[in-house]
Amino acid sequence: MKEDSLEIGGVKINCRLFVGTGKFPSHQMMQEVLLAAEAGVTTVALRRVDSGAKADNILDYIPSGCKVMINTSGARTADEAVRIARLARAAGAGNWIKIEVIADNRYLLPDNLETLKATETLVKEGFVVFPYMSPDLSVARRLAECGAAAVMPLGAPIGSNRGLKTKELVAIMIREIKAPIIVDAGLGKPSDACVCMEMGCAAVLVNTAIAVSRNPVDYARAFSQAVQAGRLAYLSGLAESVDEARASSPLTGFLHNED
Amino acid sequence: MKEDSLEIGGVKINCRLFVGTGKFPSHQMMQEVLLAAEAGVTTVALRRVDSGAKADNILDYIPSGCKVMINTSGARTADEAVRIARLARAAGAGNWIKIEVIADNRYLLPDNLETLKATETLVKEGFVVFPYMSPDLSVARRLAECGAAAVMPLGAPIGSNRGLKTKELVAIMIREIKAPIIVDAGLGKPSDACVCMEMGCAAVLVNTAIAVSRNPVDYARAFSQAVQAGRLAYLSGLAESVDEARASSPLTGFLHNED
Amino acid sequence: MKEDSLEIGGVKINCRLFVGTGKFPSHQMMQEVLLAAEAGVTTVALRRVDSGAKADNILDYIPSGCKVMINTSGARTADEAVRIARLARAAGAGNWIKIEVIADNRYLLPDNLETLKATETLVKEGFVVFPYMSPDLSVARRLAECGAAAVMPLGAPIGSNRGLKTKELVAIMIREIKAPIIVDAGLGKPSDACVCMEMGCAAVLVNTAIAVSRNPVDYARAFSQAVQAGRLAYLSGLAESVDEARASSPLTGFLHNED
Amino acid sequence: MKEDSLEIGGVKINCRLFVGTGKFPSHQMMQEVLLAAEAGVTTVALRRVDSGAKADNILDYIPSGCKVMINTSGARTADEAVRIARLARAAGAGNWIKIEVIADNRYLLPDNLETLKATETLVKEGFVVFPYMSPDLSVARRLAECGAAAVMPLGAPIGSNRGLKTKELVAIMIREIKAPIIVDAGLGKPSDACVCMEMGCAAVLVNTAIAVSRNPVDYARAFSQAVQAGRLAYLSGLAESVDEARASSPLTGFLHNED
Amino acid sequence: MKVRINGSDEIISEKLITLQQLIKDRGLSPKQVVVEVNLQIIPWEQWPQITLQDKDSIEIISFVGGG
Amino acid sequence: MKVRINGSDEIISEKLITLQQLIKDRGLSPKQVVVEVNLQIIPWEQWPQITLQDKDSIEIISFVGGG
Amino acid sequence: MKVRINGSDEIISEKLITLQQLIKDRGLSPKQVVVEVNLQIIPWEQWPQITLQDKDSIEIISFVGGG
Amino acid sequence: MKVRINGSDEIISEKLITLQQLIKDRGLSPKQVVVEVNLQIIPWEQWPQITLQDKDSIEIISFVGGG
Repeated sequence: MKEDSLEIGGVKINCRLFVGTGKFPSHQMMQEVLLAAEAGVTTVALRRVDSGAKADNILDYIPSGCKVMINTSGARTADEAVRIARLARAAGAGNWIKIEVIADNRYLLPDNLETLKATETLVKEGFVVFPYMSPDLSVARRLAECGAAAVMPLGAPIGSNRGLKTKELVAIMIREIKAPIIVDAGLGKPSDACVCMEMGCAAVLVNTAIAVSRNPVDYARAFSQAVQAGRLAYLSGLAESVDEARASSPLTGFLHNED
Repeated sequence: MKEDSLEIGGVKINCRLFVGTGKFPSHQMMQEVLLAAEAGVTTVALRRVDSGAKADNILDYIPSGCKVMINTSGARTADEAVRIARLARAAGAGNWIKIEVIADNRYLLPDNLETLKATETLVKEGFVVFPYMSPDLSVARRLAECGAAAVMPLGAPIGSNRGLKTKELVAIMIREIKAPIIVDAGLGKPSDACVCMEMGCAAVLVNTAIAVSRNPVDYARAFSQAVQAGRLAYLSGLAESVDEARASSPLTGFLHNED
Repeated sequence: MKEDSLEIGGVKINCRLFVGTGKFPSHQMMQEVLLAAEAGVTTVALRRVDSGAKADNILDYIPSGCKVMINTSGARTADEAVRIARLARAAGAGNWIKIEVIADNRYLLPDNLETLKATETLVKEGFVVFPYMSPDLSVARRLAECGAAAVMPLGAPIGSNRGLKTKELVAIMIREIKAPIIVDAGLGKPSDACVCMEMGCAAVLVNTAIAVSRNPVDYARAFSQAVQAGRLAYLSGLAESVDEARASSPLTGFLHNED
Repeated sequence: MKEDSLEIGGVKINCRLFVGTGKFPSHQMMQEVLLAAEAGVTTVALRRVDSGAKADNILDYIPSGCKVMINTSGARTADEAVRIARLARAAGAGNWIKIEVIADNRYLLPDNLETLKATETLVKEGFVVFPYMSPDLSVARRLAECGAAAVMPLGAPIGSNRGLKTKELVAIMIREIKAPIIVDAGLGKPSDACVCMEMGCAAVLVNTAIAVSRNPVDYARAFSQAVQAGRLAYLSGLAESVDEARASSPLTGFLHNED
Repeated sequence: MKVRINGSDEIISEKLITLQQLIKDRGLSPKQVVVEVNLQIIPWEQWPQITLQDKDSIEIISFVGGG
Repeated sequence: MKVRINGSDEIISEKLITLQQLIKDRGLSPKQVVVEVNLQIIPWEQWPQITLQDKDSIEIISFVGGG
Repeated sequence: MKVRINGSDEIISEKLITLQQLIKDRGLSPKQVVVEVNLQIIPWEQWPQITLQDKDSIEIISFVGGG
Repeated sequence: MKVRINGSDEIISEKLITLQQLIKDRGLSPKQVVVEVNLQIIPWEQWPQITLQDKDSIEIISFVGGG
């Protein structure tokens, strides 16, 4: 599958499983997970720090070859997201940005309009922009047209592990939008990720399901295998289903003397 | 995952993907698929032969290390299934038998009662018996009690590629029956197989979806990865889902001066 | 819809919603529910009684025009079910019998083989027999052939309110079996009942969802309306679905000067 | 259920089934359908007319007591939608407007941003505005805040009859938005409408499924019953589902001497 | 005299007791129950003629709500 | 005189023609249509007073079934 | 001599023919098939000793792909 | 001198204090944080030259796990 690697913003990404770094018990565990998953991309957030208690920098634990994307979590408006992106770049974290603008406290659903505004601004400033959004073809098309590197619809609310509950809308986006579609948020089981890849998603982003697992390293490895399986099935062409049965074994003329 | 290998009838099976040999364009292609899938078990059928046109024996194409199971397809009664099993053993094909007794021509659904009868007889005769059945806890329990090596409920009609349409009943069987549960028939996509394994199935048996694929070898490999992924996820413990969202990133006290 | 009434065992049943009498807070409430639902059939069970504490007889609360069917709950074998049926008839409760033979304590799933045996015996004795069963075409066919008045597959475990989780198998039974198919057990919402009727079920039997409702009378009425809606839709022919959109309004040549 | 009537824009609507007038073979048939459904609201569109071939006015066939809502189908931008709304009002069709702004030709999905713009403008001009939109909480919230009379997310693409494929997002909108939520487009079966109402939708709008039915009048009646059933179930409180079974009949101490 | 009623043994002091009496003693009415003696169903008309014997096994059953 | 009607150009021979006349010529009744001239909606009461000018853009619209 | 082979009747001219010969005539190899005569499975070692009788019912079976 | 740090007001006794010093006092290392003063991001090379003014608004940010 060498030739199938994903290229975004001039970077070649070998694994289509993206893994977030939130909620891990330790930087060490997070590192093991990223290695086990062979994650192609990871996400990191920013936060105010008042004193130097925790002296070590999470970025030092990201395996080389795992591309870092800064997410703007905490932003409630396009302006705040833009400000976080600039801070991240100034801090030397590069120019890959996951735009996450959330105004809803219960379901943490993204604000599509503010997300679109932030995308327009940051693309102009030379960022490689990955907007996290609520699946909607009209907004997805605008995001792609204004230069988003990929469009990232949610599968279900962040951290809910409910799986791909937005399949219908995501499938339409895949068919209609040229930009890569990456399902982000809500995937709880490897089979959920497999389904996304079978449909033709370019990648999936998983965090909570792995981070809160009893065995994060194995669970991450399982997701990684499932993503490969789904991608390979997509490239091979999915088997289409039929209503009735089709024999896979010879059923005729055997042992029945009347035959 | 060495320690996780499946042991049935004293045989250690390293891969939980079983692949049937029906409908392949050639024995060579079938062989490539079994190798690519690293199939732990394969199925072969019997049929009357009138002249020696096709001189080569399909059994010669089964990779060593892939256990052969003879299926009784074509049987409409327990007696016919028993007779086929004896013929197969006499022909040197070993004593692993998939009991397939079908009386329904449109959906090819198994006849649970005849299947139970055949299982009782063949177990007594020393066969290692794998009954293909319509998911029903009461029959599954009897099959297990009379010594079936595993119980094989259908996911959907044979060759339909519809996926695991019997999830509710299969999940109950997994919980209540000690014998290994192997979903057979109807799985069309790797994600279908992944779901079965995540639920705790011991293995899955796939044929049509792979044999009729545009790229049988890759599609088989995808199934194999998905089965591993699902099994590993099952062993790791599945993430449980919740209704609302749970933040995977810090959302508080950032850039909001009111905080 | 007069002409659509269901006829079973020579009895004309005007409402295709059957309602069980278990778990109601009082006979009065049960009676109100049966009246509100206009239930065509109801079920009653038998139990040992040691003293005359509760002097009134539940049968006295069944509205006239609501046919009584005795269920054999408590039976673990065909013999016990047969014995209960005879007791019921001797007690003047008529000859309509719902065969419920359960050996599984957690999911209360029926024992298809014992159920088939009891059906054969009771049909010979002149009972009108309604076997509750786990959906399996081969057993359903035998039940119909030996004279069951209807076949009653479960939708989900008794009292689980999980809905029609056995849709695939029930749909096949409807297509292949001439006897009326009545989904019994597991329906929790009126929409579940509506789906069953749209598929072509002859009726549905509901108890727990109504009896444990905050408002049993209204909830029963809702089920009754949903059953009528589903039946009428089935008779009208269901709309078939398509993948893409089809305009329901004029989209062309309006306000666009280029047109 | 008198007290449950829906009030929108000061108008009391007695039936929560809204029926569109597109695709009917004749005005007479459409009228029969509206009467059979007792539709509370209906939709009508505008189109250029070049000659007086068809002399009769569709509005003359709308039953009194069925509120007319003009839809802006054909509009590709907010400006066009606004222009159509003004034309409609000038033509004496009243001030109830369904905003339908579509830029996607294959799936006919709405353009949420243009829809929001048109809503803001028309509300200011005193229209009672019903925006048809792609389910997205952030846009729904803005629509409600700027004064939309209701928010109308799609269930599936227009005319696809695929059912409520956006359940997850619509359920969140119902929980978070104060304005009435009305599912519009894609509902193909009465059970689909029943599910929407059980969830707490204020109403549903159906057109294609009824208009293309073999028996539009009966199919409309079925939808009407299903909507009532779902609404009543919602008001009664839905039964919650459980994993295991709960006996609805006495299972203990009967005929088993060991008891 | 020892009889089995609804699955549990009971000692009955009376030498002679009819089924009629037994049911009456328990405050049960014919309308409401059906009685089986040694697997034989006894129509209530016959209750007065039936006298219990030692080791008889009796089931007294009535109707209850069920699904 | 060249006017644009429902998006397509038409040549009108008459020097003087009212909106009233135009609609009548097309066999349309006021009950049934609404007319817009150069993006201005013209109530039917005013049709007799409105005479078409060269390059006028006219929309004649009526109601149809729609979802 | 009339025998039934794989469910269809066949006339065999030879008076004496062994199972060995029958299989050979059909271009089949022992490796590849299993033979049942009158519901009895005949191991290939015995084929040379078995001569067909009138009305014998013979099944010649081999392996094929199956699910 | 009153400054706003990470959204909360703080009184700083020193008359003259550089950004360099402020960060150092808090036990933070340049590797680890990025600093914004009055919405301007200050590269760590410039920290020694920047002296805090009354009413300055300072954000000190670092990286954490996020999804």
